[in-house]
Amino acid sequence: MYYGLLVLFALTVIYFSVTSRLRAYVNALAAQGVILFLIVLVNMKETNFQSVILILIETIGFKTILIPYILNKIIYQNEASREIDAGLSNFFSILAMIAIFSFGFILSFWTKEVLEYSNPFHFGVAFSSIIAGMYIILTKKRLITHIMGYMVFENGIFLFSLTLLKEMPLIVNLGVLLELFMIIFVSGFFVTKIKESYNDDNIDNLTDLRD
Amino acid sequence: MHIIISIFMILTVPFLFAGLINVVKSYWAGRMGPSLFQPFYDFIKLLKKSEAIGRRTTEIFSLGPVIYLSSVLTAVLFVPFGFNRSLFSFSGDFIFFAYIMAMGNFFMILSAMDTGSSFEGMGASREAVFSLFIEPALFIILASFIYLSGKTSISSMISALNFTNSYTIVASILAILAFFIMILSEGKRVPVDDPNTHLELTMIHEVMVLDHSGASLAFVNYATYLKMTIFNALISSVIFIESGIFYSIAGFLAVNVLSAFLVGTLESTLARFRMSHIPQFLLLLIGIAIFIISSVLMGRQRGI
Amino acid sequence: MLYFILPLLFSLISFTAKRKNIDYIILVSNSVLNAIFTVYIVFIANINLKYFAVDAISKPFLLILSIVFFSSSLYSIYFLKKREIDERWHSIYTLCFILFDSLMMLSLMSVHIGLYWVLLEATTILTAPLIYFNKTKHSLEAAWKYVFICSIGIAIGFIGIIFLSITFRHSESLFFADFYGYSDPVSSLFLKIAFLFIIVGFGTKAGLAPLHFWLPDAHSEAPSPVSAMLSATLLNTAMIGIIRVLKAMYIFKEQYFANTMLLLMGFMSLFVSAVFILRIKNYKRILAYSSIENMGIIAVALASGGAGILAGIIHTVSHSLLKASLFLTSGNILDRYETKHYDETGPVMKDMKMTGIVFGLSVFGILAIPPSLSFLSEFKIMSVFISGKNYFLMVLFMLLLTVVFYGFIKMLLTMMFGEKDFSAVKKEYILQILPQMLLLIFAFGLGLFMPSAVKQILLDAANWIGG
Amino acid sequence: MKLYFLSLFVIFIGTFINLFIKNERKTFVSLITMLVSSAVGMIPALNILFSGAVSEIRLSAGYPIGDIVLRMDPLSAFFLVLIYLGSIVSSIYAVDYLKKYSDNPQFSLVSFSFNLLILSMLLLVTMQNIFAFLMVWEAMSLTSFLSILLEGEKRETRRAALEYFVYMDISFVMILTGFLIMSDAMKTTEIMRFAEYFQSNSKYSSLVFILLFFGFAVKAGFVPFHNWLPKAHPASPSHVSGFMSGVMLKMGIYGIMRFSFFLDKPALSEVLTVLFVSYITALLGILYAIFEKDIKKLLAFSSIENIGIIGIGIGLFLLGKRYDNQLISLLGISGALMHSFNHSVFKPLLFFGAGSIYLKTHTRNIEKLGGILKYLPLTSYMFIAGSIAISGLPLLSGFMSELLLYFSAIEGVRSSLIQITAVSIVTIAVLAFIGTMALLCFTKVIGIMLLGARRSKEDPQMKDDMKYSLLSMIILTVIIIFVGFFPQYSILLIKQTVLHSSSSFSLSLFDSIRESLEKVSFVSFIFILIFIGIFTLRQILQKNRKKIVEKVWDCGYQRGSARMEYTGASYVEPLKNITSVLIVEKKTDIDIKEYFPHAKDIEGSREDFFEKYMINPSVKFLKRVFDMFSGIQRGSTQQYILMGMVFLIISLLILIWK
Repeated sequence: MYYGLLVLFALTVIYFSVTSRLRAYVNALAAQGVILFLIVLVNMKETNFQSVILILIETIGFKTILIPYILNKIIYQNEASREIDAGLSNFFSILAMIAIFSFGFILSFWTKEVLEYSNPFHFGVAFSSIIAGMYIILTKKRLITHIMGYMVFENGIFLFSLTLLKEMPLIVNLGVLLELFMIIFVSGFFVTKIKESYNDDNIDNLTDLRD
Repeated sequence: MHIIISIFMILTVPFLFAGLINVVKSYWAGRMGPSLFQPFYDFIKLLKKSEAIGRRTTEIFSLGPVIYLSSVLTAVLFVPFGFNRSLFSFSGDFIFFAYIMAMGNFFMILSAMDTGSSFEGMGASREAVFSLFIEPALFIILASFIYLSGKTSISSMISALNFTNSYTIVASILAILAFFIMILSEGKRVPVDDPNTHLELTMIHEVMVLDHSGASLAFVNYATYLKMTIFNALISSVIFIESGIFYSIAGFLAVNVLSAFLVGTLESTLARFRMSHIPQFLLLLIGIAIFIISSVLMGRQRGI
Repeated sequence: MLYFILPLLFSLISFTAKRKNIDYIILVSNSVLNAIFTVYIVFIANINLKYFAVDAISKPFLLILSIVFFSSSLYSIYFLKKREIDERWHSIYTLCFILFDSLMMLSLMSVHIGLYWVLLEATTILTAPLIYFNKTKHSLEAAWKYVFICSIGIAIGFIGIIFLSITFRHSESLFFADFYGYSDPVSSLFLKIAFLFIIVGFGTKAGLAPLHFWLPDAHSEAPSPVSAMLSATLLNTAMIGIIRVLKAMYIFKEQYFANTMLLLMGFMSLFVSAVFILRIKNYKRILAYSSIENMGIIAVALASGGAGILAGIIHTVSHSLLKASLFLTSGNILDRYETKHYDETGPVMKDMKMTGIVFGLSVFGILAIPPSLSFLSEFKIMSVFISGKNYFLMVLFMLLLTVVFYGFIKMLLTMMFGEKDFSAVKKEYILQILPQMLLLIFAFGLGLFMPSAVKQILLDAANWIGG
Repeated sequence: MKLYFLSLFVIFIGTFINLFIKNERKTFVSLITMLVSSAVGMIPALNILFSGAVSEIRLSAGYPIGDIVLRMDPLSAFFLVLIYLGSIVSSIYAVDYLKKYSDNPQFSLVSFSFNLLILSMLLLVTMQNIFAFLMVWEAMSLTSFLSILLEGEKRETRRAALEYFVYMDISFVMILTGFLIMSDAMKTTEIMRFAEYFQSNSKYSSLVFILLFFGFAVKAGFVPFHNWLPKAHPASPSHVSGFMSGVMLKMGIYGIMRFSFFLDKPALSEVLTVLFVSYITALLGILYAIFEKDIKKLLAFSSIENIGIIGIGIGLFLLGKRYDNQLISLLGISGALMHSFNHSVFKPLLFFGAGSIYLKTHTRNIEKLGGILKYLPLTSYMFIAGSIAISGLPLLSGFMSELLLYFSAIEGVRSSLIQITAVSIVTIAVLAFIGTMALLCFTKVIGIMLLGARRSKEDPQMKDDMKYSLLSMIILTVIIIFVGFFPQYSILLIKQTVLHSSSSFSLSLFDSIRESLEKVSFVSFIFILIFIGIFTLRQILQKNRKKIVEKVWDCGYQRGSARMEYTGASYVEPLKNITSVLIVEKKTDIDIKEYFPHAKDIEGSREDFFEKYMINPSVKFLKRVFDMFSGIQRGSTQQYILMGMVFLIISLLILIWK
C-alpha cells in the first residue's frame, strides 16, 4: 500500500513529461494532493484528531481543491491549453525523468548509511520529485507551467519532510500552506498581467532585463 | 706668481692652439696658410666691430655668448691649467666644473633658439643631444680617478694618481684617449663637426652661432678654443704629474702642440661622419669610460 | 506586541479611506511611531515573548530598519506627490509599504526558525506589488523574477529547516534557543547539509551569489523608496536568518564549513558584482550590483571570524544607511532626467546641486572612503585577513573592491559632470534631500565617532554570534 | 602645538566661510585664510625645524579612531613648512587664475576641496595613529581628486581624475596592508612605534618596507605608478597642479622618508629596490618629458624625474646606513630633503608660469606657442629661472641639492667597499644623464615656447597684468635665487631633520658639508663677477656703435615665416632616433576623403612604455577574465535557477562525498 502510493506519486510526476496539456498537469497536481494525504495516513503512527484535520486541510483542501481551482481559473483566463513546444520532445523528457529518478534512487541507496533514514525508496521518490520539479521549471516555456513545476517541487519537499521528520510543528505547517497559497495567488496575478502585456505567457519574453 | 702665469696662459694658449691647428691643416694641404696668431687677430677685429641683431630676438640672444664665455672662464678655474695646481679647488669641484659649462651651453642654445630660425634650431638641437654623452663619460672617468686617488677635487685627484700599478696606467691612457675625443666633440672638430664648411645641414656648432657677430662672435670663438685647451690641460696634468712648475708648463705646451697636430691631421685626412653616426661615435666615449672604471675596479680588487 | 496592530490599523484606514492626504499622514505617523517603538524596544524595554524577542543580534538590525524606514517614508511622500496615480494604487503602496516594514520587524525579532521563514516569505509577497508599482513591462518582468526566484530560494531554505530539525531531532522544536542549548550529540553531516541549504536558500533572498539574479532586476525596476527598503533592509532580514544558524554552527564547532561556504559565496558575489559594475551603464543596476557586492563583503567578514564578525555587523549598518541614501538620491536623478543610463544624465552638480552632493557623498561612503562607517568595517576585515595571514584572499578581496571602485567613480564622474547641457535648473524639494541627509549623518557620523551605546550594541551582536 | 591647532582651525573656519559667499570673493577669503593660518602655523613648525625638539599631543576621539597622537618632529615640521609655503603661493596665484572661472559650476567645489586638501595634508604629517592616518590620507586623495575637477565637463579631465583616484586607491591599499601587518606584529597603532618592528629583525620586515615604499611611491609618482601624474596635472587648474606637484607628491616622499628613518640596518633588497626604482623613474621621467608637447604634461613628467632624484637621495641614505658610512647617508638624506624643498619651490613656479601663459593664449601645446617672452617678459624670465633651477644648473637652487647627491655618491666612490663604489658610480652616471637630458628638455621648452616668433596668427594684446600671479611667482623666484647663492645658509633649514634621521649623525659632519657649500657659494659669486666683467666689456665695446637690426639668416629664403621655425618635435628628433626602444610612437593618419583633398594631416603622439607594455595589458587581461563571466546575467529565469541548482547540487555532492 505504502509503496504503491509512492509509486503512484512518482507516476504523477512522470506524467508531467508525457503530456503537454495544462489541464492534465492540474489534474496530476490534484492527484498528488490525494496521494500525499494517503501517504500521511498510512505513515501515521498514533492517530491524533487534530493533526488529521490539519493534514486534511493541507493536502486535500489546499493541494487538491484550492490551488488546482486557482490554476484552472488562470488557465481559463489566459486561454491557454497546451504547453508551448519546447526544444525538447516528450520522448526526451521521459528519458530525462527516468534519469532523474534513477539518479534519485542511486543517491538514496548510496547515502543510506550516511543520512540515516529508514526508507530509501521514499527518500528517492521525494528527492527525485524535487529535482523533477526543478526540471519542469527549467525546460517548460509557459509561466503557468512554472508555477505547477514549483508545486511539484513543493510536494517533493513535503514528501521529503515526511521521510525525515516525524511531524512539522503546527504553526510552521500552517504558515507554509498560507505562503504556498499566497505565492500561487501572486504568481497567478502576474501570469495574467504578463499575458496582458505580452499576449503570451512564454518565459522567453521575459529576458529584457539583462546585462 | 702662479696666478698671473695661469691667467696669462688662459688668455693666450687657446688662440695659439687654434692657430696651430690651422697651420697644421694648411701644411697638409700644401698651402701657406694663415699666421699662427690669426685667431687672435680675428678676435681683436671682431671685438671692434658692431653687432648685427636679428629682428625677432630678445635680450637672451646677446646675453648668451657672454654667459657662455663667463661659464667657460669659471670652469677654467678648477683645472690645473699648465700647473699641477688649479687656481681654485674644493672637494667635488668637478661637478661644478661640468655643470657651469653646461650652463654656458644652456644659454648658448637658448641664444640660438632665440633667432627663431629653423636653421639655428637645428644646430641647437644637435648640440644639446650630442652633449648628452660627454658629461656622463667625463663624470665616470673622473669617478675612476677618485676611486684611484681618494681625492675629490680635479687637481688633487689627478696629482694623487699613483703610476706604480698597471691598472692606473691603463686607465690613464684610456682617459687621455677619451679626453682627446672630448676635444674633438667639444671643440666641434672633424669628425664630429666641421668648422670650415658652411653647408647648413651638416653643421652643429657653427650653425648655432651663425647670427652672432661682433663681440658676441669673438666671445663664442674664444670660449670654444678655451674649452679645447681645458681638455689639453687635463691630458697634460695626467701625464706630467708631480713635476715642477717648469716641466708642467713645458709639458702643457707640448701637449697642446701635439694635440693641435693630431687635430689638424685628423681634419685634413678624415671626412666628417654622417650625422646619424655621430651618436655612435660619442657613445664610444661612454664605452671607454665604462672600460676605465671597470678596469680600475677590477684591478684594484685583484691588486694587479 | 500590541504595537503591531497599529500598522494593520493604519493600512486598513488607508485602504478604506483612499485619500491621498490621509496616506501621507499615515506614512509619516507610522514611521515616527515605528522609530519611537524601535528605540523603546532596543534601549528600554526587554521584549521576550515566546516567538518574538529582541536579542543582541536583532538590535542593530532593528535600528537600521527604523532609520531607513523613516527616511524612505519621508521620501515616499515626495515620490507619491510627484506622480499622478489613482487612489487605489496610492493606498496599495501605502499599505504594502507599512506592512512590509512591520513584517520585517517581526521576522527580525522572531526566534523561531519556522516563523521566521514564514515571515520572510511574506515579505516577498508584499513587496511584489511594490516592485510592480510602475506598471511597465520591465517592472512586471522584474516582479515575476523576484517572486519566482525568491520562492524557489525560500523553498530551498525550507529544506534546510527540515535538515535542521533532523539534526536537533530530540528537542522537537524549531526555536533557535533550543538549537543552541541542544545537549545531545549532533550529526555533523546533517548540520552541514542544513547550513548549506539555508545559506543557499536565504542567501537567495539576501542577494548572495549564485542566486542573486533577481536582485538587479527588482532593485532597478522598483520605485526608488522601495529599492531603498529592499536593498537596505530586506537583504539584512534574510541575512539575519543565516547569522542565527551560523551561531549554531559556532556552538557545534562546525564553523569551518560554515565559514568556507560564506567565504565562497561572498567572493562569488563580489566577483559577480565587480564583473557587472565594470560593464553596465544603468546606474540603478549598478547600485543593485553594489548591494550584491556589499552582501558579499558582509559574508566574507562573517566568514573571517573573530573581529571580522564585528566588521560584518558594522558593514551591515553602513551598507544599509548608504545604500538607502543612494537609491533615494538616484530617484531624484531618475525623476529629473528620466533615464537610467548614466551617460545620458546631465551634469547633476550643475542642475541639482544638493542631489549631486548627497549622491557623491553616498558613493564615497559606499566605497569606504573615510570617515564612512564602511571604512571602519573594511579596515577591520583587512586586519583580520592580515592577522590570519590570508594574504591571497586579501589581495583578491582588494582587487575586486578596486574594480568596483573604478566602476563607481566612473559612473559618479559622468553623472556629476557630464557634458550634456540641460539648461533649466529645476527646483529641489526638501523631502528629496532631507531623508538622505539623515542617513548620511548617521553613516559618516558613526564612522567618526561612535557613542558607546551604539558601540555596545554592535559589540553585543558580534559577541552573540560567537567565534 | 597650540598654534598648530589654531592654524588648522583657521583653515577649517575659512573653508566654511567660503561655502557661504559669492564665487568672486572666495579666492580672497582663501588667501587670507591661508596667510593667517600659515603665519600662525609656521611658528611652531619653524621652531621645531630649527630647534630639533619633538612635541607631542594626545587626544582621545572615541571609539573607531581611538587615541589620536599628533607628533611634530623635525621631519614633520619640514613638510609642514613645505605645505604652508605651497598653500600661500598657490592661494595667491589662484586669485588671478580663478577669475576667469568664477561662473563655473564646479568653482565652489574646487575651492572647498582645495582648502580641505591643505588641511588634510597638514594633519597627515603629524598623525601618529594609523587609523586616523589612513583616514587623513584618503581625505587627501579625495579632496585632491575633487580639486582636479574644475573643468569636469571635459571628458579627458574626468578620465584623468578617475585614473588618479584609482591609483590612489591602490596606493591606499598597499599602505593599509603594510600598516596592518606591522600593527598586527607589534600590537600598536602608533607609527613611531613601528620603528621597533624594523629593528626586531622580523622575517617580513623588508617585504613590508618594500610594500610601503611602493604604496607611497604611487602617491609620489615613481615609475611604474607614475601614469596618473601626466594626466591629472594637465587636467587640473594650474594652482592645483602646482600645489599637487610641488607639495602633494611630497606626502609620498614623507611616507618613504618616515619609514626609511626607521631602518637601522636596511637589507640590500630594500636599498636596491629604492635605488633601482628611482633610477628608472628619474631617467624615464625626463626622457618622456623631452618628447612631450603639452607643457603641463611635460612639467608633470619632469616632476616624475625630480621625484626620482629625491628617491636616489633616499636610496643613498639607506645605502650609507647599510654599510655604516655616515657621510654617504647624511649627504644622501640632505640631498633628498633639500631637493624636496627645492622642487616644491620651482615646480609650482613653472606650473604657475605655464598657467599664466595658458590663460593668455588658451593653448598648452608648446608647438603652437612661441615668442611669449616679448609679450610676457616678467613671467617668462621667471619661467626661465625656474627652468635653470630644475635643470640643476649652477647658481640657482636645483644645482645645490643635486650637488649634495653628487657629494654623497663621490663619497661612495671613495669607499673601500666595492658594492658602494659600484652603486655610487652608477648613481653619478645616472645623475649626469638626468642633468644633460633636463638641459635638453628645458632648452626645448624655453626655445620653442618663449623664444622665437609667435606661431599662431591671432595675436591678442598680451600683457603681464596679473598682479597676484606675478607676486606668487616672484616669491618663489626669490627663494630659488637665495637658495642658489647661499646654500650654506639654506641648508640650515634641514639641519635638525637630517640630524634627526639617524642617531649616528654628528653635528661636525653636517658642518663639514656647510664648508664645501660655502665654497660653492663663493664660486657662484666669482662667476657673477666674471659675467659682470665680460658684460661691461661688451657694453663698453658696443657703446659708440650703431646697433644693426636685421633679419636672421634663413638659408636663402627671403620670407621666412613662423611656420618655418624649428619645432619641438624636430628639436628632439636626434634623441628620438637613439631612444626609439622606449618611445612608443603612435601616428594617427587622418585619411583623405574627397577626390580633391584640401589638406592631409598626420598626428603623432607618444605612448608610455609602461602603460603600453605593463599596465594596459594587465588591465586588458583582467577585463577579458571578467568578460568571460558576463554571460551569466542573460535575462533568462530558467538559466538563473539552473545555475543556482547546479551550485547547490555540486556542493551537496561534495559535502556528502566527504
